[in-house]
Amino acid sequence: MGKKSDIELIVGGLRKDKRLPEQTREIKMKVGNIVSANGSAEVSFGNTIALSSVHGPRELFPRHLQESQTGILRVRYNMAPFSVDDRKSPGPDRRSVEISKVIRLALEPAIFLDDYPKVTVDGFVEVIQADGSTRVTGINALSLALASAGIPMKDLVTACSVGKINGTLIVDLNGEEDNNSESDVAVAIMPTSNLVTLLQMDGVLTKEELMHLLDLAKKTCKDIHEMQRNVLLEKYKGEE
Amino acid sequence: MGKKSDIELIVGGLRKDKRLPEQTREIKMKVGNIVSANGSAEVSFGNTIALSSVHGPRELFPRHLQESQTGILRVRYNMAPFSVDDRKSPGPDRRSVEISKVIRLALEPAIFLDDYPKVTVDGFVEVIQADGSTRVTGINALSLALASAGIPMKDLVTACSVGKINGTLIVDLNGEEDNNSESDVAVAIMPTSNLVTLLQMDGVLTKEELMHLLDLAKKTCKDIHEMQRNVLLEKYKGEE
Amino acid sequence: MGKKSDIELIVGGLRKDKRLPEQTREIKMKVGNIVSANGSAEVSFGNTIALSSVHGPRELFPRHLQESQTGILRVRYNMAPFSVDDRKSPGPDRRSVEISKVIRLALEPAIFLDDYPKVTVDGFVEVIQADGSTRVTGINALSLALASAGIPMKDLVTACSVGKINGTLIVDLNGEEDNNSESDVAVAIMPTSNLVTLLQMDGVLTKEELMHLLDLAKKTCKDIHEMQRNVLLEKYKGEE
Amino acid sequence: MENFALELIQNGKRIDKRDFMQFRNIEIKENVIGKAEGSAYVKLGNTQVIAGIKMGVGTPFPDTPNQGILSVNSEFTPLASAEFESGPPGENAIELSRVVDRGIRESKTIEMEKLVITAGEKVYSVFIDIYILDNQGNLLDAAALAALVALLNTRVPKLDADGNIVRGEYERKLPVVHKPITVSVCKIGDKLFVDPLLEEEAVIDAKLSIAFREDDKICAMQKQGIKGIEFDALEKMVDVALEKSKELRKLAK
Amino acid sequence: MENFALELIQNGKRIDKRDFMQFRNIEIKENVIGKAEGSAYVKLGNTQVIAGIKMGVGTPFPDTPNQGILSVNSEFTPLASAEFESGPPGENAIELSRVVDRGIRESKTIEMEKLVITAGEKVYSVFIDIYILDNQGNLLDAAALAALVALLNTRVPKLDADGNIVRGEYERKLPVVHKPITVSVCKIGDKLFVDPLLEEEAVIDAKLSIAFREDDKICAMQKQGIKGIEFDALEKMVDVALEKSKELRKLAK
Amino acid sequence: MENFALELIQNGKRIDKRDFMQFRNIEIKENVIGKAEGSAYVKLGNTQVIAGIKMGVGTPFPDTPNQGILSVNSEFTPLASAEFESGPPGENAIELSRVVDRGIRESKTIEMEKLVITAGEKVYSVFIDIYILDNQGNLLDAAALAALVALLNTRVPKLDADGNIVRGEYERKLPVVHKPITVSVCKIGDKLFVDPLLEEEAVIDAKLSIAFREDDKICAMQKQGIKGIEFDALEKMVDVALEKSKELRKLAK
Repeated sequence: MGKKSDIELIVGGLRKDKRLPEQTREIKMKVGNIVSANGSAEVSFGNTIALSSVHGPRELFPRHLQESQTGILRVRYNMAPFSVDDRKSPGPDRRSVEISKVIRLALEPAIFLDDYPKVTVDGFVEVIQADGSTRVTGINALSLALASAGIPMKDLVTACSVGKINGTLIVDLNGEEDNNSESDVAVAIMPTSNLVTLLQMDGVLTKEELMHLLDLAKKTCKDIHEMQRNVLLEKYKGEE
Repeated sequence: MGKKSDIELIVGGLRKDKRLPEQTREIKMKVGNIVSANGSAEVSFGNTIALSSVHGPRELFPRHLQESQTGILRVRYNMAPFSVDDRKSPGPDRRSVEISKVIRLALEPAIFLDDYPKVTVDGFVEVIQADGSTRVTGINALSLALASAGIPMKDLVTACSVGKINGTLIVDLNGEEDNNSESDVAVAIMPTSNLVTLLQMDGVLTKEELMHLLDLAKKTCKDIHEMQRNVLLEKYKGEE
Repeated sequence: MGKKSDIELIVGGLRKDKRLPEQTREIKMKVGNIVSANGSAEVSFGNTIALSSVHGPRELFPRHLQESQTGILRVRYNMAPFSVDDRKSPGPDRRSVEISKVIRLALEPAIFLDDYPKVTVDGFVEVIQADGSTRVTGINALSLALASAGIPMKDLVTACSVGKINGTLIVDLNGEEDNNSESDVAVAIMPTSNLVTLLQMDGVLTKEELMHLLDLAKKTCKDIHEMQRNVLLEKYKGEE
Repeated sequence: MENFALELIQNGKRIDKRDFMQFRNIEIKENVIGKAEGSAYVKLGNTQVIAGIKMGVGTPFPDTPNQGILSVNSEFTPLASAEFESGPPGENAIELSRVVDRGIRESKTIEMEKLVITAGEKVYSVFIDIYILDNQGNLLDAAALAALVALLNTRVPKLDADGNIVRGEYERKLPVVHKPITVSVCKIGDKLFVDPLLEEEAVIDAKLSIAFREDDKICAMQKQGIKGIEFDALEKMVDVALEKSKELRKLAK
Repeated sequence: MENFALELIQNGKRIDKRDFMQFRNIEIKENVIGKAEGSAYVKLGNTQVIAGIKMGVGTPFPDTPNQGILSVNSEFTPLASAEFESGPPGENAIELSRVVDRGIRESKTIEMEKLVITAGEKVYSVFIDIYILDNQGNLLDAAALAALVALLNTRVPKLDADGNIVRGEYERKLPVVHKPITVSVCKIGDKLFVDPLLEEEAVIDAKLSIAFREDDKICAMQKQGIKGIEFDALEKMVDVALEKSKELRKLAK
Repeated sequence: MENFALELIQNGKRIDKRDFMQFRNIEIKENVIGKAEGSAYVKLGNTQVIAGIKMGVGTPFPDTPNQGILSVNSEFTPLASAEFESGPPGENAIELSRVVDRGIRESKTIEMEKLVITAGEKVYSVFIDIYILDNQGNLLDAAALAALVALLNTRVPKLDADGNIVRGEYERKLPVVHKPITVSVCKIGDKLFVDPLLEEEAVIDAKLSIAFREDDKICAMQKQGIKGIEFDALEKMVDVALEKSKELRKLAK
């Protein structure tokens, strides 16, 4: 971030991929794409593609990790070796461990597993192509996968990235923008209850800029939430 | 394989170590060589030396891996650091993980552990000198070790390698032949019931060549089986 | 050791840090410095600083490691990345695994856990600055931490290093002396019962030199033991 | 379900009514990963696999100074099955990688000599990563097919003046000169069949996977399963695999 | 104890009688590790942390040939808590490292351009190791403060003619040009408070950690905790953190 | 069996009727591994050990630019005992390696200065791998003996024009100038004895392992066991070890 903020990312009011500052890339959503899982989804924001599946509720081993009063959520976020320019060697790194944790924390407030003591719900996010905003794409996918698995949820979780490039506040950073941003912020929201469940910020911002960005994130998430609802409704319709 | 198949490996009908195409190297077998184990054996094919021992049947931990109806076989194949030209750093690699699996599959059909629920039989193969055909040497050794441990067996398992060098079909590849072969094939057989329990092939062969090689393997295994029986008989005689 | 024993480490009867051959560096001791632990201590010998804490007695997992008749002691010795000249990458290495074992063996004879079946007492030693004699500093610290945790002990354990530099027998080697010594010896003693519970020696010594060094170690440990007792007494006084 | 699968097979039938010699429907998408130098998605029934090819620049192995480097890796992602766990590849993932690797390497599918940049010093490396997305049986055949299709659409990236890869620019196609196809033939008693479902895999006696080149030469074999195979049956299994390989090869353009 | 902490907070009180906006007593010792190029010990109530800085010489990353290397690592040593286990860093230790890292890196605290020895070839590396000695709550604020104080007293070691580090000799101070301070604001219901005790951390709804530079610009944020935060509350939390950051910064000379 | 061993020792006897100061029968075979530069098989009673020496070419450590590299590793193969598990070396295997290493390194057994190819740049490395094949007690004495015998028959491989090792061709013997012998003396109450059986090791109070050079100088010591040792007993144990070391050294030609 900010390494080369002298790069021209906005020309004539448009971003290099012709988007307006507050415009997301094309968003696609699918659910039920993995039949071996209890729930699954695929979400793409432009060239960023995240697959998600959920296994469980299922018994947790080893037993001494079980919680007697509630089920637990476990999350793994991972990037495919071919998802980036230079092949990423397989296996978790520090970045993916942190992101796995914050994705879990982003989803936990929305699900309730009190009726499932001693079990685990395992959520997996695989980024098969990475062009910025992978964690928020993954959260949108995992939220759909949890819902399609029938996990009890108070609300969906909807996420997007916002940030600042060339002094302009923008929505949905792609890879090049992320690498050259003055700041990027990842936000997840429970859209019905209007609660923020993920908030991570990098770079340098004034408080006013931050507040404006949170507003942009809120608005953007409303639209994404609408898409999530529609894709779930379609699925249930299809099942009737 | 096939990297330098222009190397002359057969001259005047003889291989570089003076063997005929269908001739094995000198084979030596010993059982009971490791007193700390329930069963053990040492088998060498020329300069390839494999030691094997069996611990068990013994209780399997952690318990959630136990099978309630049957005992299980676990196998580890490993090469000593000094067994090869350039020191091999200790620990499993992808090759040894695969070979451990195929050795286990080669032996499983011959043993029955139905009377041993919840237990494991652990078989170990250590190659202390490697000059080609290490996995089949290891299978012959582990088969003897299992028998000498008193594990119930329907049949012994007998193994050898066959292959093609300089256009000629041969038996029992040594290291140099293996590295320069057009194809090599590892075969394990239950000699009494005439069932193939290991079959792995590398390189390029016609179907006819493959069938001819399987025939050679069958014949060769008959001879090796005879030696296995004799070494076991001698051991039991010695124990009377 | 002995690599550059031509380096002048003793001039005019004094070591480079102005000590006499049989003199230790300044020793400091503290107990109860870590409130989150059941017992804790900090011990420094000159620039060598070891922190120690004890958690337990506590239940041992996984359960199949529990001893039904007695509690067990587990020890981890570790060096901080910034404790040495060139940053040490975190995590155990072969040296720390061996030292963890010998520290455990040095303490085990002094504690009795027969009244604590199935539990573990976990002792941790963290060297935050290393200037020679880290393992004996750690033993002194862990001994205090165990005592302050209320673990039943027959005796304290007291430790020091002795060795030979430039032909002279010395006490309490610092880092430079250790690196250039002809021999170094680590000794731990149960001072009341006069039993040696740690004895490791490196370098080249005659038997007579060894016996002399053991004598020096015994005397030195008497003094250190006195300090250990005092710091514990003070702590108990403070608690009344 | 598994006992049901077994009973059906013994009676000459299959859960999904397929013929014993019939593959499930195969859907192939090429170039699904724009970031990769080559890629393919294969859906075989409900089994889903992606193969992605990344190319890099590296030092050749000392014993093959005049060849590029090939590496095959597979990830049984926990997406794909409740049985797959996070962590380093298990024995099944390693075995699959190695059998796919042998099918490509031994068949001399890629002209590795044409991947040399400076002999003995600098060569292209080809990483084939096989990503299992959904496991509903017969992973190996799907994976080998995905790898081949991905290789066929792989482009060699350009190098800049310093010899570093310029991402997104390509100088030529990867030199692929053979089309090895792997077919796994399953056996229960005296019944032989191809393209097993997950439920069928659970009850097979044995499986023989065979890779054939387009000249009908065998270039890799691997036996799996809990029982031995009669010598007679082996030949039949090879024949079946050869026949089916011709059919599948038509899909790899 | 935890329920007690919760009840108290809900009634506007705390276990140790502090005001909601009050930090525990802070003790700072500088240069506690002579072997390190910089170091600081921070005691925040009973929470104890050491930050040690080691400098080395390395190769710059290809995409930043004109910058030194920064690496932040933290060890939740098992000394510090019965909950901390031996072994590689867990997710909490990794998260803490990465948040501290971002606070320093994104704020451009260190002039990384001034750590180049030979552009594109050789640069200084700065390793910040955060060692948790006793965990009684609010590790992140203590760790970030220790890291900053340690950086402020870090000296750049001399190089010999061969470009190797001469231990114990220094040529200048590390070029540190900003003073980022991290403050974590906790939330239970509509109550906000700072510097949580361990018992309080166990019952919070959410925590928002914010790093501010001395120009009051935000340079890192991380939300934690089991519940979501209302948008209104976010702004209040930012305000609280900003105010407290000014207070803490006075301690980092 | 273990209680039986203990009772016998206390009554001045041993399971296998040996004298307290008597080693079991020792069988040594040299050059058992043709692929290795040196090797030895030692059978001490039923304890079996192989030491294999591989030589390589490497970069010297910065602090010893004019010396070759020595590395000792031991594998407690699961062949050898139901107690030994697969996986990285445990603490006992690591301790054994390190005690053998010190016995060889500190005694200056190998003239490491004669293993330099180009000072500061290229040296020979000597890898000693100790392979435990059957554990029936007293591994350390057997391992140290096998390592010494293997070193004594080790040949330094030739280098080709490029400085790479030519396998199977040798230029000279490894320069071995001392013969350190390790003897472990066991203690139960006031009884001292050597060469413990596995059953005896399970009941000893303490064990002191001492390495002596042929000039009777001590070059390594390691105390093991669950109890402390009286100062008086220490001296007796050293005397016993010295005497037995002379006897064992005759076997290492």
